[in-house]
Amino acid sequence: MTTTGLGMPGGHGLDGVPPADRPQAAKDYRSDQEVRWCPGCGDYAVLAAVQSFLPELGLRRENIVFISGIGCSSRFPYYLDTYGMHSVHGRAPTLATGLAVTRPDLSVWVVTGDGDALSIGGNHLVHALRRNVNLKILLFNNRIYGLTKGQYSPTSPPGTVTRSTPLGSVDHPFNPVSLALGAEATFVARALDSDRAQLTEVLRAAAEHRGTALVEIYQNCPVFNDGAFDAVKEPRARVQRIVPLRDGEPVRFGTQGEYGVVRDLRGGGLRVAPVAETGADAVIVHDTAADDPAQAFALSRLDRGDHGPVVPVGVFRAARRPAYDDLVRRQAAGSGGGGTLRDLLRGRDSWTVQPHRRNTP
Amino acid sequence: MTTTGLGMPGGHGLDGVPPADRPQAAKDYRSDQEVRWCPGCGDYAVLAAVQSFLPELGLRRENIVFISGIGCSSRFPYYLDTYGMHSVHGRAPTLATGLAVTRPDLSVWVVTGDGDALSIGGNHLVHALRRNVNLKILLFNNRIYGLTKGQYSPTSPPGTVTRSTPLGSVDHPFNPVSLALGAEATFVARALDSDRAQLTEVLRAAAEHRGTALVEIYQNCPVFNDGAFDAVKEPRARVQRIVPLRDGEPVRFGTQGEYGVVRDLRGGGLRVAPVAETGADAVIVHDTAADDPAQAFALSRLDRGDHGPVVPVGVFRAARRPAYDDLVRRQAAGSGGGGTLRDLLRGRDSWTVQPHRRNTP
Amino acid sequence: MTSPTVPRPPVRLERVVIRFAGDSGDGMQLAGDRLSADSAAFGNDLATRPDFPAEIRAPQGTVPGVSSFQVHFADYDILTPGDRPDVLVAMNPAALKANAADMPPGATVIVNADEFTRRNLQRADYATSPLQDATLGRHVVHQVPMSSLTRGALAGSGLSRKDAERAKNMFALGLIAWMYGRPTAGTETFLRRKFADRPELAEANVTAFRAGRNYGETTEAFATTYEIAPAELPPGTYRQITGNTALALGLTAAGQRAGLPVLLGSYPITPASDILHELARHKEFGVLTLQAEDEMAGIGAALGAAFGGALGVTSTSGPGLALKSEILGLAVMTELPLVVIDVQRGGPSTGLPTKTEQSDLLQAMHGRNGEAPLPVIAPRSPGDCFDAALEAARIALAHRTPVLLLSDGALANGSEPWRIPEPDDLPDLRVEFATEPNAPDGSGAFWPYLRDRRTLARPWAIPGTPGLEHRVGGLEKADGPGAISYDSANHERMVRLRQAKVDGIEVPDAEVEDPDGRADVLVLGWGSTYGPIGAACRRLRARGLPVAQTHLRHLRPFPGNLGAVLRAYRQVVVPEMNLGQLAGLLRAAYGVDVVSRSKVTGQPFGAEELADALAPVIEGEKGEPA
Amino acid sequence: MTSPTVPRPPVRLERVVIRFAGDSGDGMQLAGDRLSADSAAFGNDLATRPDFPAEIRAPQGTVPGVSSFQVHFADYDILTPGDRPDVLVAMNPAALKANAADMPPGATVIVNADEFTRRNLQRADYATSPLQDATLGRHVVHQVPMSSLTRGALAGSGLSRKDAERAKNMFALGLIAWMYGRPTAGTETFLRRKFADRPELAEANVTAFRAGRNYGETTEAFATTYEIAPAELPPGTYRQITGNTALALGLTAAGQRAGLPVLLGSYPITPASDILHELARHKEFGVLTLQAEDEMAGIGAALGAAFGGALGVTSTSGPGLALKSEILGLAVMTELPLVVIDVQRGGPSTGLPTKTEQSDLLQAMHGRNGEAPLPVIAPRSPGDCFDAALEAARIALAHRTPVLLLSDGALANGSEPWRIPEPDDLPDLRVEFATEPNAPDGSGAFWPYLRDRRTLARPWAIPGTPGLEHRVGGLEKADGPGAISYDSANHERMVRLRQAKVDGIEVPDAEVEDPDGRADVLVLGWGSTYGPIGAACRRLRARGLPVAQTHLRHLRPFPGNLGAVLRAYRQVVVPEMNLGQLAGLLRAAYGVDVVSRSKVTGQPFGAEELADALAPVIEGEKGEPA
Ligand SMILES: Cc1ncc(C[n+]2csc(CCOP(=O)(O)OP(=O)(O)O)c2C)c(N)n1
Ligand SMILES: Cc1ncc(C[n+]2csc(CCOP(=O)(O)OP(=O)(O)O)c2C)c(N)n1
Ligand code: SF4
Ligand code: SF4
Ligand SMILES: [Mg+2]
Ligand SMILES: [Mg+2]
Repeated sequence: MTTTGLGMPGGHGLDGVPPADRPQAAKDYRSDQEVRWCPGCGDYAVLAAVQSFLPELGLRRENIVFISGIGCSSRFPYYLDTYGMHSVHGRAPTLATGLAVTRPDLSVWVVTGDGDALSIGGNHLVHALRRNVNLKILLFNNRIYGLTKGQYSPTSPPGTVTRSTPLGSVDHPFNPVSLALGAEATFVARALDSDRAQLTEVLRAAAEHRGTALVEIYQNCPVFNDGAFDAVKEPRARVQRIVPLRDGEPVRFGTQGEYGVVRDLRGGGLRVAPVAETGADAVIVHDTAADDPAQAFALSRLDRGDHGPVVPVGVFRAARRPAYDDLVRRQAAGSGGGGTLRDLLRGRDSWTVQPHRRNTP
Repeated sequence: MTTTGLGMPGGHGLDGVPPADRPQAAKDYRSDQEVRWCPGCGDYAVLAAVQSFLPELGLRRENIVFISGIGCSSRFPYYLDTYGMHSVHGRAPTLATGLAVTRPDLSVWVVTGDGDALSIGGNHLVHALRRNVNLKILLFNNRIYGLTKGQYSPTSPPGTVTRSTPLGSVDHPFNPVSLALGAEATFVARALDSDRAQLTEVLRAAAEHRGTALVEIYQNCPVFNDGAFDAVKEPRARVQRIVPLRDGEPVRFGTQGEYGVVRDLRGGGLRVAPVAETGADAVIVHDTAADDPAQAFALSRLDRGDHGPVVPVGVFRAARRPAYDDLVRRQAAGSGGGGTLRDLLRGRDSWTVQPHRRNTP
Repeated sequence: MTSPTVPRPPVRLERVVIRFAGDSGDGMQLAGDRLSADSAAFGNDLATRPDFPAEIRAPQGTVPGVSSFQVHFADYDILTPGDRPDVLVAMNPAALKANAADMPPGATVIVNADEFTRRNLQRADYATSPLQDATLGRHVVHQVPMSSLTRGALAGSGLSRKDAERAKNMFALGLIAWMYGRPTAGTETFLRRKFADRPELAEANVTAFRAGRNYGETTEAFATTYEIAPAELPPGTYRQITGNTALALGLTAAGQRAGLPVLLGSYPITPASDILHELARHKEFGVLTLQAEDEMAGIGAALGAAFGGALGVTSTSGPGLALKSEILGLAVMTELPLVVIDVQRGGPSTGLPTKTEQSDLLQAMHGRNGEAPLPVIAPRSPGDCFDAALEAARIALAHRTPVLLLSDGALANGSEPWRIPEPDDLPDLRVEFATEPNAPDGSGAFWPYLRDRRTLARPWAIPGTPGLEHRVGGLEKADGPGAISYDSANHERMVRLRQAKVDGIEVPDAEVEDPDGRADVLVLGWGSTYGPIGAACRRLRARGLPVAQTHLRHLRPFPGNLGAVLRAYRQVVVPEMNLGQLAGLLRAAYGVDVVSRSKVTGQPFGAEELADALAPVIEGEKGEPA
Repeated sequence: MTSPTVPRPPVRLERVVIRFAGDSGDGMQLAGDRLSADSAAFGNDLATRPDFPAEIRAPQGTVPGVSSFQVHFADYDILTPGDRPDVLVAMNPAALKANAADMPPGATVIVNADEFTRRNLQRADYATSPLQDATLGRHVVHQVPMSSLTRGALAGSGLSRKDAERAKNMFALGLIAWMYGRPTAGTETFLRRKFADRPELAEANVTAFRAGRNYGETTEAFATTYEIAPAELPPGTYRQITGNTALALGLTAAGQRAGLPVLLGSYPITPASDILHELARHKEFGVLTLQAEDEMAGIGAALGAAFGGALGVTSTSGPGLALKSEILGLAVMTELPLVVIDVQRGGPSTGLPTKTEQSDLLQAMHGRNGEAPLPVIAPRSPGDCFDAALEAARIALAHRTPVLLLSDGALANGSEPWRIPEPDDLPDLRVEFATEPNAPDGSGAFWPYLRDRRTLARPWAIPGTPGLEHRVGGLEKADGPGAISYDSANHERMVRLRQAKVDGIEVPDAEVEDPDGRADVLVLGWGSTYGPIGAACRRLRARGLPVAQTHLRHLRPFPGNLGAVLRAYRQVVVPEMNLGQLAGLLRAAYGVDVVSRSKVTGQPFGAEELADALAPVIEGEKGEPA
């Protein structure tokens, strides 16, 4: 994977970040801190996937920064031997933005949870996405607040019984992919904690993307929301429910690809149909680079937040748009440099008082 | 317009709000405060439209509440003779939510600006939308911060030169309609300050909707962003650029309806085409009630935030989903009422200390 | 197995402190809770202190993962959960390690011997087994293979080995229950209720509990049992209550007594979340809870509801209070009733989320832009949280002001027996909404900022009231009519009126406890230090050192007699779990030279520790500053 | 038209205070700005005070819509924009109404007579015309039909009537320029530059300006002109500067002197926005500005940049500071350099956004959860904002701490001549980033919380530095290694270390000004009250009342000698634009009995008013508290 380039808008996500001088292994990214999640927590799987993926980027460890908010998942940076910051609840994207704008030589990652990113931190998330700051955001979605011991979150399905909703929640949840696309995201993907290969693929695509990349990771919380994703993870269900998205390919799934996603001419969106009925030509072809996010959005609606009827995973959108931080730097670079501090302080309307002048009050 | 009903999810927006006992006129809604916007400000037109629309609702003035944030537009409540609160920057939806949940007998309106709603207040806006609280949100979008004297806003097009962006802004803007649809909004509409009839029609639809209704109003700020909407307001341009959305009708526009919105089979979204070329059947039919917001979203992308190529106005979406406040109240109503405070305080594990027992320390 | 022994008569004790410690997953909180409940039911006075890590479940077997629960029960009225445990139940080496330093010489240690494996010792950073070396030389050590005994008891239950072992906390509880003659019916009923939908687990837990008791009875090692007689508590009906539950019940009662709906807008945060959890269960009492998207939304919803005539409440901890600052200012400006609860935890920033501290006092006082005064009150014990909630609601409703209630982690999760009040004895909090125009010029207009002459409160005119339509907001208001005013003189007047309104709130005088009237040193505290300060004063008096104690509930405004009280003593000492925040406020307000004794460890003061710190001040030369 | 008159010699004055007042749309700020610039160029010392409504443009002709600009210029070094105008230019009845009360007897009033129509009088709530009744009896009134004269002068310019009339502010300026012998080239150049792309407007404004001068020269009514000689200012090159511009330049200079990029993360808010506007223009000096989505994002970005090795800055006003509280706490915990600017305005809540106040001092000190100390400093005059910005950056960088700089509305928009420093004379702010592992055990590990022994600052190890990879965050840190620590003793140590670090920052001693050394009363202030207090002290001394003055730049930590200074005086008086916030802090810190003199009107103290308030204290019996 290349780490050189022009650092210009629309380039590679790692342009400007210096390459490593030696090959690395997953263990190079393990910090000396003991990992403190509950046994069986999905966070372990994601950590392992990231640790074995990072060497692939070929960067120097010191040029990688992970910034997190607050939540179980937000402990992530402690376990990675890179630079890191465990900030405050919901605001990691703001710190990451300030860092990315001033340091084009760093690869900046944000780790956040469904509460951190979508409840208290919703505003910063949507603004990072619209600005398209060169950040990679990993959103651990366990559909629950883990760290505060199990309240429902903005991604919990209606009716979720938790300590704060003894009679079941009544809120309609966000679909993080739809929300991101509505917020002008240039890169949105979804992955499962339990599928290392697919998660790694998505991480790779995110790292390559220049701009904000949002990766929603379905993450199991065995303690407070066990099995939240079983409906799509359970091996048999999986084939029938998971729609793998592959750029440039028709969107088909099922044991033999017997289902396809086709246009829903009544509703105006997309629907699932047996390919035998619709014919292969009716199946839409996935185009991550499309300028118009409409089809990616329509795909995101196949999962209505309740896994039903099917859940697309993979990269929904990976479109090109100049990254905010590149534009800021380009503007700064283009604004000359002729002036001296002396001139600046002097301004345009100065006058001089000569030593010899004297007046009396 | 009826104001009775069951107050049940999916009902009329004004169910539960008692009707007026006498007919009203616009002047009934004028407060004694002098209006303090700049001469020519678009806010005047919206105020006039609202003041002449409110009597039509047939409500008692005292059962109407307008809550605003901070900004020029947020002075709105002072000029209406209803109950009102001019709160803090960006957080009006939170106050409105608390009020709506506890007071089903009120018609609650939020007035906000593009900075108020989408910059500092973005999080509260998206949460109100996903919850579907029975609020009507009027978003005055002048694509500028008026009150703080003209900085660019999250809806300003890239390159906007303002006092805070002397070399032009580099942020990609939000499209408020797309953002709202991504945030699970049940009702989203767009109107122009300069078209009283269309604005009134949209206000009417919003008032009827049970749940959160977001109305984006293009509003001219003659002082800091004059003419921001001239491209679509100017009479000749208008016919070619404005796409009026009408439920159940094909989406056509132009002097003779010679243009239509059709599916863009390559990009997966929608595009504009001469009907003569595509045939009338290819033109999509607008369905505000569609469960799937995909088509409404695709429509919102016709305006890419820069009026180009065309700008749909009217109701994008008006779908049914139970309102949060109704659900909260229903849950409360259903949770019995048998218990007494005495029993509650006593709990399940109490014991009694008799007067006669004595021990020594 | 040892053979059955003839029971010996139990030894009488006044009090005992027992601490259960184990892994976060070992169920120590439950064991402690049940010991408390059974002791309460038995009639002891008691106080508890849970302590757990900030992680949900830190790595098994490590010191950071240790969770503990301390119970202090006695035959007299006690004030604290106890300084140091007389008995430590350690479920693994890490639990022993984490707690060993707290035990006084002679204390009893009961360990789950099964867990003292090489691997576990390593995880707890023990080079050699503390059961074999000199580590526990000064303690009475009982090695009980709790895991295997529990598994044994459950052989044939059909449970997996792992599930069976899970019940070992109940084994430990059974053993302690036997040693201290605790009633058992309560716990058995509780277990059957808790596991109602999994009867096999209910039976397994009951069996383990009984096995623990039987083990005590049949083992020579535990030859002695103890008796702690019921305490002489004022007659009445009692329950055990934590501070958070008491706050929630107090707020519910306040709504009922005010005849108003209650809206809690809250975002979860440790250690305040349980207030939300508890209130979420009281919908039938007109309490609505809204889990907001963040702290601003929580207080915003509460304030919106208050505008509509509800009792608006928001609950949080320090970082959340910081986020509420701006809207708190709006509440001050709009002069609407609001109760804001801050359950303080260790700071700054995320700090020590599960530990206790009193370091948000100055934030509560001053954490808003501009001159934005509001009343601040603090409860002193878990049960007192109930009364404090009612008092906060009373002030908020009567004076139309946000009120800040400062609880803390020790109160929130600590528990004590609480004498349940009769609802009719609770204060009457009814308010009158404005219904008529009030303009003094008789114009028939409504002036939302025309103040009550006595309280300086403005009228509460809620939407739905015809003729009183008006607008409020955060810009300065004209005194009286309430329209926006940029007038200089008006602003000055309003700033001073808002201050005067808060300063003029009537609060009870500070009461000083000085049993023999000989003290010339006053110890003054606020909040959860009440117990340790009281216990320390008892100890000091027992040592022959006279000392006076007063404890503040009202921190703003201060009690009217406070200046006089402070000046009546040679020396005033203020122990606080911060760097001396109240001490500074007292100096600023009264110009008296108070001495601050502060502790900022995330742990409450110990009574003995505090007594030792206070003694030199009292022993200092009379008439001279100590 | 009157006939030309022979010019009389101008009358010499030491000083004059001129106030332009008109509708928000009348261009009064511009007129005032130009008068200041021309006076500065002439060599007078000067100070200015703009005052405008919170609305962008309130309804024309009404009192709330009045905007004004006051200029004080003199032939000696002055300290304030002046208490009361010697000359009021009132462009309409509302402007007269809004300002009439401020004029001392004998003051000159120049009104735009064209605007005194029935309709405008009504709008300003005048029952009869003040030009006809006794209202202005004690003033010298000049009725000048400025609108029609301006229109007349521009007849034939091709401009519409409305556009032509717009230039009447330049007519007014021209008249004043003539009366006070101001140079005119500056304004003419300025106008041609400002309207470079609309030359017809440039010419129209220049013509109107000249017409105003000619009107003065040719009218008998203005027979007298005045001369105010240049002031004896220290030699050097000067410019006129507002506080906000000075802050922005100071920050830019700080970045240059530190050799670091500057990142300002800011959300617009009155009266702080101009800092963002100004800094947005200095990209070539390595200054990046990020208009954030809200205040949290602003400080978050600044802190993120600081983590990366930039000088992070965030600017706001009171309500915004409230929102930044939580992240400020994180900055305290992570011990990263950060400059936080609060340009204070009238509070609480939205308050009086365009007025000045000093009421955020306690918020700055205490508005965070937990014990979260940070240094607080305040500039004393517009030009001093430059030095204060450098000082804030110095402390932040050298001590690795967020620093709060408290400016206010009066400083922000007020202006004065500022002697431009040579860049090389500015302090050297270079910092050393950590580059090597530092673990004292020689393990080769990096300890991010190993402190510098002298400053207690921790190392600043920025990403990109090999071998120093580490993690920071808001949870309590182990002293030294910096890993998360829940240890009680460690927490106590860290809380006290953070406090000691701030307490130990070296700041210059407080300097007392007491010209004849006879004073036994000390007047102590902070921030923008420097001017009025200094002017009041001059007046008092002129009245024969000795008084000492000291002014604090450093509010936390206080100067080392402050306690001694305070105790050296019989009485200390603290004038503040709040309810006595600094006074309370001094009482708490030093146990001295300071007297607070506060004013909370949204307006600065007047020198005369303050002198009158101080005089009784000084006149009080020696040796007795006043
Ligand atoms: C300002 C603030 N408010 C609330 C909290 C309490 N809090 C910590 S994490 C969290 C939510 C965690 O949920 P999520 O982001 O989904 O992370 P998870 O623990 O599930 O990984 C909350 C409410 C906090 N730390 N700070
Ligand atoms: C907490 C806070 N931050 C910033 C401000 C300053 N402020 C007031 S209104 C506003 C933006 C106004 O823009 P918009 O919402 O678009 O309203 P408009 O004035 O354009 O109608 C800002 C930044 C404030 N009042 N409060
Ligand atoms: S609570 Fe859930 S999310 Fe948190 S560490 Fe435990 S299993 Fe993981
Ligand atoms: S600044 Fe713009 S938006 Fe504000 S009142 Fe004036 S014209 Fe209207
Ligand atoms: Mg979660
Ligand atoms: Mg706007």
